[in-house]
Amino acid sequence: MSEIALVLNNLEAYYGKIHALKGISLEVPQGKIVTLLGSNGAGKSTTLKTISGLVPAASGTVEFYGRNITKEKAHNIVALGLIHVPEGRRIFKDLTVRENLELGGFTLKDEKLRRKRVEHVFELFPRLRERQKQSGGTLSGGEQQMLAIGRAMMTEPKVLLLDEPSMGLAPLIVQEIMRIIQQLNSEGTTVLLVEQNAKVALKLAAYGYVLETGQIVMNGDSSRLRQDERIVKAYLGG
Amino acid sequence: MSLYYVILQQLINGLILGSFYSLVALGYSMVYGIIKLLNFAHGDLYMVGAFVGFGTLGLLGGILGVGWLGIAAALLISMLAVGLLGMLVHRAAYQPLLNRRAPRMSLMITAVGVSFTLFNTVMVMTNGEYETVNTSLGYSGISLGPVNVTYTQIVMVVATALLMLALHWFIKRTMYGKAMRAIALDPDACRLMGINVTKTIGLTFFVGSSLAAAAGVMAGVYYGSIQFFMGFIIGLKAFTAAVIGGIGSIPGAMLGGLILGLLETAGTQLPFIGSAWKDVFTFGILILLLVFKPTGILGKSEIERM
Amino acid sequence: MRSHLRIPERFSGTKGRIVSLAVIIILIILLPLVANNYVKEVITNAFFYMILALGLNIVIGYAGLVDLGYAAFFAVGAYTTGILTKAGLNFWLTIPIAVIFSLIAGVVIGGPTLRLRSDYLAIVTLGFGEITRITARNLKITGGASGLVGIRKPSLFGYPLTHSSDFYYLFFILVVLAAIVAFRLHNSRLGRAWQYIREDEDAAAAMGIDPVRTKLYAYMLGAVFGGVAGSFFAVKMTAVSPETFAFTQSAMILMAVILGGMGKLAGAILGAMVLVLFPEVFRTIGQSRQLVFGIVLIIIMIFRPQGLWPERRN
Amino acid sequence: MSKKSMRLAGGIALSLALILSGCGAQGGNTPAGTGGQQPSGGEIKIGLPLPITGSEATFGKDMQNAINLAVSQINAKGGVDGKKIVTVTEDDACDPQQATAAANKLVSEGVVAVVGGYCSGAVIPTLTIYNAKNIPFVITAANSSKIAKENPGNTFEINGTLEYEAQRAVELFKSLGVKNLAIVEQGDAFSADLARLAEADWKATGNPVVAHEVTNKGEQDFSSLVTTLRTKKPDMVFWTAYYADGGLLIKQLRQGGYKGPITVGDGSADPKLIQVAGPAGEGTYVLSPPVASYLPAAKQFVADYKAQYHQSPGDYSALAYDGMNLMAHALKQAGSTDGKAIIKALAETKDFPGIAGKINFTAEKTLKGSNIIVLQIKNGKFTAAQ
Amino acid sequence: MSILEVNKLTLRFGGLTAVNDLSFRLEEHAIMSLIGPNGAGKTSAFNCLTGFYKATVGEILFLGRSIAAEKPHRITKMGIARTFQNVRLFKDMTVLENVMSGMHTRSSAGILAAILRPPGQIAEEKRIRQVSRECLDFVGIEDKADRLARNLAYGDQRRVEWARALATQPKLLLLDEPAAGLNQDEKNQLVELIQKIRNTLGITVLLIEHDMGLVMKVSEKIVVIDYGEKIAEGTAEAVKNNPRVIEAYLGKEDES
Repeated sequence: MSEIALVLNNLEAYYGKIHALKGISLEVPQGKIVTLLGSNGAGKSTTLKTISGLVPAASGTVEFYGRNITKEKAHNIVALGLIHVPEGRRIFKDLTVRENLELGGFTLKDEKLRRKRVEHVFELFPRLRERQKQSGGTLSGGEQQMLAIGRAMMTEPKVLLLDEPSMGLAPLIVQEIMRIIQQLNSEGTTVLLVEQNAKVALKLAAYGYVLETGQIVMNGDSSRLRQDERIVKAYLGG
Repeated sequence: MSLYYVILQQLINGLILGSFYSLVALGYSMVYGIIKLLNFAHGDLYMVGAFVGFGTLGLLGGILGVGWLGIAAALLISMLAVGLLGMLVHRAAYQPLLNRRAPRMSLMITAVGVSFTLFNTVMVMTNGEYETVNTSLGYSGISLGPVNVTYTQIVMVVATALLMLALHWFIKRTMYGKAMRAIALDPDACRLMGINVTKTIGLTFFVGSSLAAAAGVMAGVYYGSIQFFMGFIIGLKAFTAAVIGGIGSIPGAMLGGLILGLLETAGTQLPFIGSAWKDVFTFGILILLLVFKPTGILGKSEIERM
Repeated sequence: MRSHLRIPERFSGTKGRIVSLAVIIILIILLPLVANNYVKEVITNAFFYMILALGLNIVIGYAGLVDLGYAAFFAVGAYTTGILTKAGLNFWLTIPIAVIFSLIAGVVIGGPTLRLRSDYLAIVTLGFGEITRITARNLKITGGASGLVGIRKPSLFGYPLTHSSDFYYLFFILVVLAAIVAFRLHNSRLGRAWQYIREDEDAAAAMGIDPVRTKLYAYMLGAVFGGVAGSFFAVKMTAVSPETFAFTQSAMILMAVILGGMGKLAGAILGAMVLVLFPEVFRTIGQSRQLVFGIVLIIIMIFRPQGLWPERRN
Repeated sequence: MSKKSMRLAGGIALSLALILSGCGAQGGNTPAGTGGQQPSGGEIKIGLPLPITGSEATFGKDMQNAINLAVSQINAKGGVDGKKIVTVTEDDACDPQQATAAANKLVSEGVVAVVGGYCSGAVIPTLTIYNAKNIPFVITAANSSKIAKENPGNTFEINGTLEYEAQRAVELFKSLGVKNLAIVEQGDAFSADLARLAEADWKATGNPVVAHEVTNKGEQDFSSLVTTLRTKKPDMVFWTAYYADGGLLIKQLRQGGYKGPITVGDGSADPKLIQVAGPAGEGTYVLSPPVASYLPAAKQFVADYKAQYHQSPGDYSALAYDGMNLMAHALKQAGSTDGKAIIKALAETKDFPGIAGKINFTAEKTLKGSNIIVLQIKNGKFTAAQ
Repeated sequence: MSILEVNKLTLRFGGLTAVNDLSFRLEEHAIMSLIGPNGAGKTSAFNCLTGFYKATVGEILFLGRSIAAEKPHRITKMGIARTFQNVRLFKDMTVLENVMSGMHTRSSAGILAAILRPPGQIAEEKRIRQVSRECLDFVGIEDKADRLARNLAYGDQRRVEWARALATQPKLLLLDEPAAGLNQDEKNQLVELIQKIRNTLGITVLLIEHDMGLVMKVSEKIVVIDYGEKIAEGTAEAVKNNPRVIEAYLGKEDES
């Protein structure tokens, strides 16, 4: 029986003066991949930012394993085991690959453990080991995405929020990233995946929510959503 | 004096002056690096540091003496106190603006306000008086022909170098140092790593301000006289030094300080320039340097505007 | 729908603005009848800073360029007029010459440095400001460290300008002229080009706007405002000395612009007023007034980071 | 939008009201355009334009203290013709613009006379403001040669002019057998003037000035300057600026191996010079204004000052004290608070016994004769040089 | 005749070669696409064409004139307009003011005209506004002219950018990933718009795009680059079936 890792209850948020989230409710069961679809500006990224504490919630709640984290500061949420990999990867371009990973493990108090986890990430992504002394900015787009995910894995989070991991990547690389996400999930990480590329996302996820102008307009099992005519027309390219 | 000795002596002079500039420029550059703020109050923290050191020396002088032991204690206490003051300034004056994502110019003007406040507080408290720092340090030292270096000068330069090395280690090796560099690049991403950004910026202010305080105490001890506006000129010079080296760059600030010290020394000695025109000479070189290397010597080339 | 609603709204806004502006202008014109010399002096000083703030606002507010050495332009104007009137030239004839010299100064400072990033521009302008001051201090023609004294006050159509009220009105007229010129520049092809560059230089270049030339124009026009203000300053004070053009002076003018609200004409005027009036209002507290000023400055910035009257449209 | 403009209009009106009321209380009810107002309630109001903020604040406060001490003594003895003297200090911050505002403020507050003035640059633009209302001005410190040139007639300088000081310096150097002179100034009007005059006078004696250097105020490191000076091999280094930086220069000259004599100008004649310079200061010659502590006539003043303010009088305290007393004397002589009468009384001053020496004026209304004395630092103390 | 001719264009940053020996021709009135995997050097090539980067080696001829050494604003004036990959509007200005920026090179008022406002200047201002409104009308957002650019939906912001580029009255329009962030509906409209720009205004169009569907639909010619080098060139059909393209770009994508 599966526990619910993350619950959003009627979450509202403002982005500047724009009412970006108008009451979002969704659930992410433990061990699953759930995807959040929608066109640009629908509020997908804002949803993730509100969960991770970058954007304050105006009302509603975020519960993480039953604990209300709506008002927690971003850095405290990380320590609880909820990690957000932001859109555009946001790696530290002037820092080396290894330093990027170390910072991912900032909340770890034990230096040895941190070193061990870096090794673990290198096992996951051998290409990062080759480039550990290079600065992050010199990596290719795909490698940067790997680094971003690897950095998030440093604390071995219970839940991973991924924002557009396929953005700007060529199809071949997208496939590799998706394979990695699947692998992490199979090892036990729960994933909330935001994607533009609905085709890819629905293939990976068990369940999907569709967001339009700050509201959930549709949800269901991925297989069902993939068949839905409206989805096909709007997001899968009819 | 032969030309050789003059050059040697002037090199030493420039080095000592430059190491003070470096120490102050470091804090300037660190704060700039992390929140892109030209902290005009930095020179005033240097001044406050000198006064705290002076006060401590007065209080502890009776117990520890006014020799190296007393000075070391004054240095540490001043670094701690001014470090905390720097954190307070950050929390009270700058962080509210950062939270509101205020324009950088406003942040700069706030810094001018902080400078005014610190400067005038000390003026009112000291009634505008000059204070004389009395120590038991003498003028003995090493003489190479006409070239003189006192032990005090040697100790000052060594202490400065040690502080810089410690800072370098802190920035490069510790997690907080790495976090500081990361915040400079992308504060939001840092929040997502579990880094308490506000606290880390506060820590940067602590470190930067305590370095300024160290320089202030050393200047007080070395020169022997302090007053409430002593931070103004060094603030401008540190800013210049930080820019010469490439603002935001820690090694750049060190290098910039030394270069500035040497340039000023050279300007004083050179014919047709002399002390009257030495600042024109220094700024002239600075402008030329920036025209040809627009980001300073060790600066990163990135394009962005205020 | 929206535009229907907007027209009357706009109209009433404009009307309200005209009325309050008229009230202010009448107040200003009538004030010397009741005020003593001190009040006139302080307000004349505020007028003077308004002209400088309007000029610097072109550089900082409109074009988004940092300038920490604006006092240099002011110095060029003041010294040009000071030297030439002492050499016997009529004051009014020195103004065009001061304009030319300020333009040249604007080109000299702007030319080589406009490709620099803002923070570097900050130090370069600061450096130029200091170079100007030190040069004035060291040269014979500028009167050295003690500067020029005994500059004669001018006369206008045979009427000698000597009273406080004369300069009060003269500077008020200058403020009005400066405001009109600044307003027109802002709402013109060039004014828009400055805004485009300030917002996104690359995008502006892609639209065919020459960033370097456009920025240079901002420096040059800012310099002219400073230069003309300097000319009048010289004859009003009858003395010019290098310390008047120190960094603190540039910082004062910069504060006026930012305190008021960058890019906004009324903001620059308001900022200059606050900056001059504040220390005067607090004269009675003596040596602490600068301390209070510092604290108030911080508080204003915390609560109004965009300035007292920012440029913001909805 | 319109609300905003109304608010602005309101704001302007409010601030105008504030300054109007700030000074209007007294200034408002006096008839504009007349000189010496009749003070009500038996008070004579005297203005003190002094630097109370900024880097010269120390000097301003020393002068303010001394003047107020003089005033309290005068009032204790019954004031001037039964009227008490009250002082109003306005900050000029050593800045011409602030000084003009301060001067106008003093005028609008109805001061009868003005005593003070420290920075020449800040004093000069204010002379005509006082003169327009026939307000006499006794300048107790500023002594740039340009003041006399700009004097519209109401101004009296009781600090010896720099011409005298430069002459005195040259006499001293000649008596010490100096040949090569090095001069160091600080780039401000006062020290640059003294340096320029001394250089001209020295060259007129047929001897060379081997170096004329400039430092910046507040700059603490003079080591490169010292090295440069040493390469010029001077027999005497003459510092024309103030004590704080002067003390540092002396110290660093000695540290840098300069062994010749050093002379400092009157801006440095302060006990703090000895404190800052420490043992390095020994033997330094000091051209001093009649500083209270070394004036036999000023013993009582020094004691009173210390009792009142718990510190020693500053450089210009004695002159400021004299200035106030001179003004009180002139008020008595004039027998009224009419500006023209006071100016006339001041101009007729004859051998006024100040603690700093007798005061007489030249035709230019500057102090007649030099009151500069030469001191030397011996055993950590100023002593009269032989 | 060809409006644009790129000969052996190479661009290096330090050790990295972003564009390598790239050559192609673009015929007048054509619609052509430049495609390639991420990091293949497409945007770098674009930046060379528009003067933002200076080519290390090579020649760029626009209407027979070499423009490789020209500055961006000069190139715009000659008649090449561009858009940016991630929309770069003047966010705090109105939509109309944004588009008016495009008219900068087609107007001339200087400092004195700004201050004195002679009749010529007033007439010119009027013309600038009118043309800008026409451009907004052309892309279909005339009704949003007075709104602040930052308050527009993403799709509309894209349109403002196109209108702004059109206002420069170009002969050649370069679009950098115009479909990024658009939904399918908006993409379909984009295709129509691109065709309308070419057909009614006679402007040649060169685009960089990721969306293969769109590229195939709209382009008459496609140039494929990988690692800065051209690996294929031809019609949509030809490129689609080119084995090198399939390997480098399409991979085994269409298994679903």
